[in-house]
Amino acid sequence: MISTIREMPEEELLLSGCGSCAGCPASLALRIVGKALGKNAVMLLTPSCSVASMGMTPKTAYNWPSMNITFASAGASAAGVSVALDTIKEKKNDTWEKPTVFNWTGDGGTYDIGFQALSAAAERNDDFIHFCYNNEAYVNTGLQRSGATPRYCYTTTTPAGKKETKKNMALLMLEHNVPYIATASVAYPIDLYNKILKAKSIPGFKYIEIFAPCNVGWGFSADKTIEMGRMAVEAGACLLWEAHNGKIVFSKPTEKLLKMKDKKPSIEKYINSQGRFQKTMKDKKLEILMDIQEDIDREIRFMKERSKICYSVN
Amino acid sequence: MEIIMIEFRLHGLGGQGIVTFSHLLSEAALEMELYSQSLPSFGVERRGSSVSASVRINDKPILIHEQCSTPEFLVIMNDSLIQKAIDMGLHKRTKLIVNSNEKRYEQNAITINATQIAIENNLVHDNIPFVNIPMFGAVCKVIQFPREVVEIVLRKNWKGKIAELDVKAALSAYDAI
Amino acid sequence: MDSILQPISVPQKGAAGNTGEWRLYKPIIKKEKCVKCLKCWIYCPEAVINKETLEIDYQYCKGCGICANECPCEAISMEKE
Amino acid sequence: MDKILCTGNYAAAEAVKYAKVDVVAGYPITPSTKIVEKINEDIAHGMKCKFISIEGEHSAMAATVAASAAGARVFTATSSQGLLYMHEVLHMAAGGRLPIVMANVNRGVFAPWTLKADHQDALSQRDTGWIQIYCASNQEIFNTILQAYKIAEKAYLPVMVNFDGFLLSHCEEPVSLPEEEKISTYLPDYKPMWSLNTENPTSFSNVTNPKEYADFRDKLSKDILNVGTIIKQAAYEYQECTELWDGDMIETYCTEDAEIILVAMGSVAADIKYCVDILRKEGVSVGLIRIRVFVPFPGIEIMNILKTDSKVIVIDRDYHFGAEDGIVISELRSFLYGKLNLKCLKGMVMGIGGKEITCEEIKRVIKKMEVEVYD
Repeated sequence: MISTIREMPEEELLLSGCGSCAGCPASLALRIVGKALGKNAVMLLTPSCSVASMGMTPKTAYNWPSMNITFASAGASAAGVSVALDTIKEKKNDTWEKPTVFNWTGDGGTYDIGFQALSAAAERNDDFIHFCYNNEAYVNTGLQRSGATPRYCYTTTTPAGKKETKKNMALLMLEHNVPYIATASVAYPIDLYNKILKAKSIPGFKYIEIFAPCNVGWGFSADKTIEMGRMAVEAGACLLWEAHNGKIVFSKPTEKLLKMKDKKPSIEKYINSQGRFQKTMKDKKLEILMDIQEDIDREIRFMKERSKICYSVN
Repeated sequence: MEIIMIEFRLHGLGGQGIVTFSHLLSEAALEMELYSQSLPSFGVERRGSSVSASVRINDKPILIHEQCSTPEFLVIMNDSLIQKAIDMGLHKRTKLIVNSNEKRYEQNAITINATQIAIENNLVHDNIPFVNIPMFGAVCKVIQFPREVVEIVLRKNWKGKIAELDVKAALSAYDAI
Repeated sequence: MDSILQPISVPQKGAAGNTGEWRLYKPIIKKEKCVKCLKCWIYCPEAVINKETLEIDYQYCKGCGICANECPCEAISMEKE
Repeated sequence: MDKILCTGNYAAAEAVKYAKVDVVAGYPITPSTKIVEKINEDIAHGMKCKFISIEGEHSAMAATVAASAAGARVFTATSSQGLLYMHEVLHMAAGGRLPIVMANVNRGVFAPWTLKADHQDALSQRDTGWIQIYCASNQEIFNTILQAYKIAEKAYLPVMVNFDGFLLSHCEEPVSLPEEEKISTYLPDYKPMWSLNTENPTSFSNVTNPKEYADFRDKLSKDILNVGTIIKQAAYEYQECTELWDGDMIETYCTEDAEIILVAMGSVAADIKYCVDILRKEGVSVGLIRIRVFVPFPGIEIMNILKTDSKVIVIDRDYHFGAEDGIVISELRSFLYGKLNLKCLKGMVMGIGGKEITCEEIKRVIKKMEVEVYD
């Protein structure tokens, strides 16, 4: 575990000059993943911005053995690689260290089309880390709604604002009784790094969701990516926690928020600095803000209660 | 032994072990250094409904894969199925081998009380007698396979106490024909 | 078997070309104001800031401006290309 | 050599054991289920192989593809809807040039439901880039799966070994099993030329420019077209090792002097051989071509057997919707166009959803054709 930025290794596994947009939170998150996992890892990618921006054949910006797979199959494919590496390990000598297998997917490949295979892999407790970089929409295809899109959010398929609330995917994965689940944010790189280190050290199925504010999809300027991530955590729109063997522990920034009694920060500033809400709020701004606040408060209340229940994973 | 293809069609109720029976009969033929084929007819039926299977024995490789429509032998595990079995096709020379507690006269049927033999030999599980084992012994006798073959095949498929019960039941049916 | 059998790619810098060309504003680090907190280094999505020297690789810097926005001591300014 | 009495499914699983497969991902579907059941039984009895209890066929193929890319020898089995559900990943396996072997137990497709055999499932995967081989006996299933690994790992192409549901999958026939050492010599451990390897990191199947994409696909298409020699080679080597023969693109029976030639695929071809014997005794001059390899299509091999005055009847166990008859005849017709002008080439769709193809029916088809030709 580290406590300062300086302790992170210098080596880059995401090589400069990839094809992502300026200020991309996915590239940023992947850089931290690279630092935490090191070279001995195998990467699987479902269709997402990270595929579109990894470079065209015969060049790639990712310095791992990596494999592009079909959209619905992250859980199954990672299981395939992981099990195959197990058989290779059995044939090789004991000093050969099995590489960490990890999925790099967006919210589509996790929340929606990828859910079935992912759920099955979690139930089988297959040995890999599933990363979901969550930018709360299908931005790769030009901003359509996903299961991670929050209520009232504009997307091209919800031009009047999404009517449904997002699902709590990390909690759904936790309920598969798996060894490790974490939520993180690109705005808190040390926290993210430590969570990846922990996941790497635990055998079995690990799920890490990384909150990734997308300046293109959300409508804010590229330099505000980190600021937006920080605001989301401070307002409670993104809760940071981890659960090792089923016990939910809130991470520092979120813990701080949960301990506040009266003067909790409102989501107003966070919502108002994003184009994706401005388009749909118009004259009903106050009511909508109250609804969004209620969605967040309900989630906080629920997670607080849920964190009191602890079971142990065998 | 000079053989041209012999065909069997087996009829029984689901759970009476028709598939196992067809396997045993084919294996007995293999033991006699003949070619054989066991072809169960599957549907979406569940336990208790009527099922059938075909068995072919030949001294040449068997190419055909359809169910036997006019077999030499119609083996019927339960006398309530006789009419249904006949309706599914036979020719004038078709012989019936029927499990029944009374003599049956359809098509010069050979009758054997396999249920009783199974019960006498403790071949009962969950109140269902395993009639397929004595029926196997009986059919082997009818087609003149030696006694030893019956025993060898059963011991190949089961071990220990069950094998003993099987052999005893099958051979007593063999001798009863 | 020849090389076009399997669709394999090799890792290299500039997989999407010289992405520095995308830039409209250029980050300039004023070393005298810098406290070496390394926030610019870790928050760079493109890995173009050197951890030790804090030199910026302008060949690939896309000019997003996160480094300037996150710098706690206003040591980085975004200047028009 | 041991001779056992076993079902087609058992023979397939037994071949997997002989091939020392590393990873199997499988999902149950009638009539292929017994294959993965037996593999699991073998694992319980100490076979060195990892089984992934996957949650669906799309995932089964995805896991198989990924395990293959990681350097393992892999296998899966399916049928009908399962194969259809895999469709997307089948393309990926072929495009990625991964040497996967799959048993597909042919079964008709939904709707309405049927459990029984026809070839609609596999033939609707014709253009996925998989080699397709159709077996006519349980011995052939065993032999072909072992040969399939040889072919796949030499050509870097996935191979689908097809056999008819129930007619072979659940039918017990005698199968000769060669000594395991002989198979080990025939099929040594899989050493991929490329894999997901941390010592030499590369990435697989990134986005391509049109030129590169077209080159990859062109190479794939040409390699499939020319895989015939590898298929034949694999069979000869297998015969040398085991003294068992199943090979070649087609099998012929009594074709030398035949006026009427039946063309068929799968287990029904064996039944037709039996019919040919009967018909010959009745004075009908008939022969059989069994298509063993459907992809790549053995057009040249078939053409070499035919003469301009041959009367050819193609029996299809599938529909080519929108055309008058089946897929196999469409393929043959388009191959022969401009090369051989047959006096008579007729198609017949039979045996759909396990409907039995009897000798009587074949006779009727021949009669009907003769009437049509001479009228």
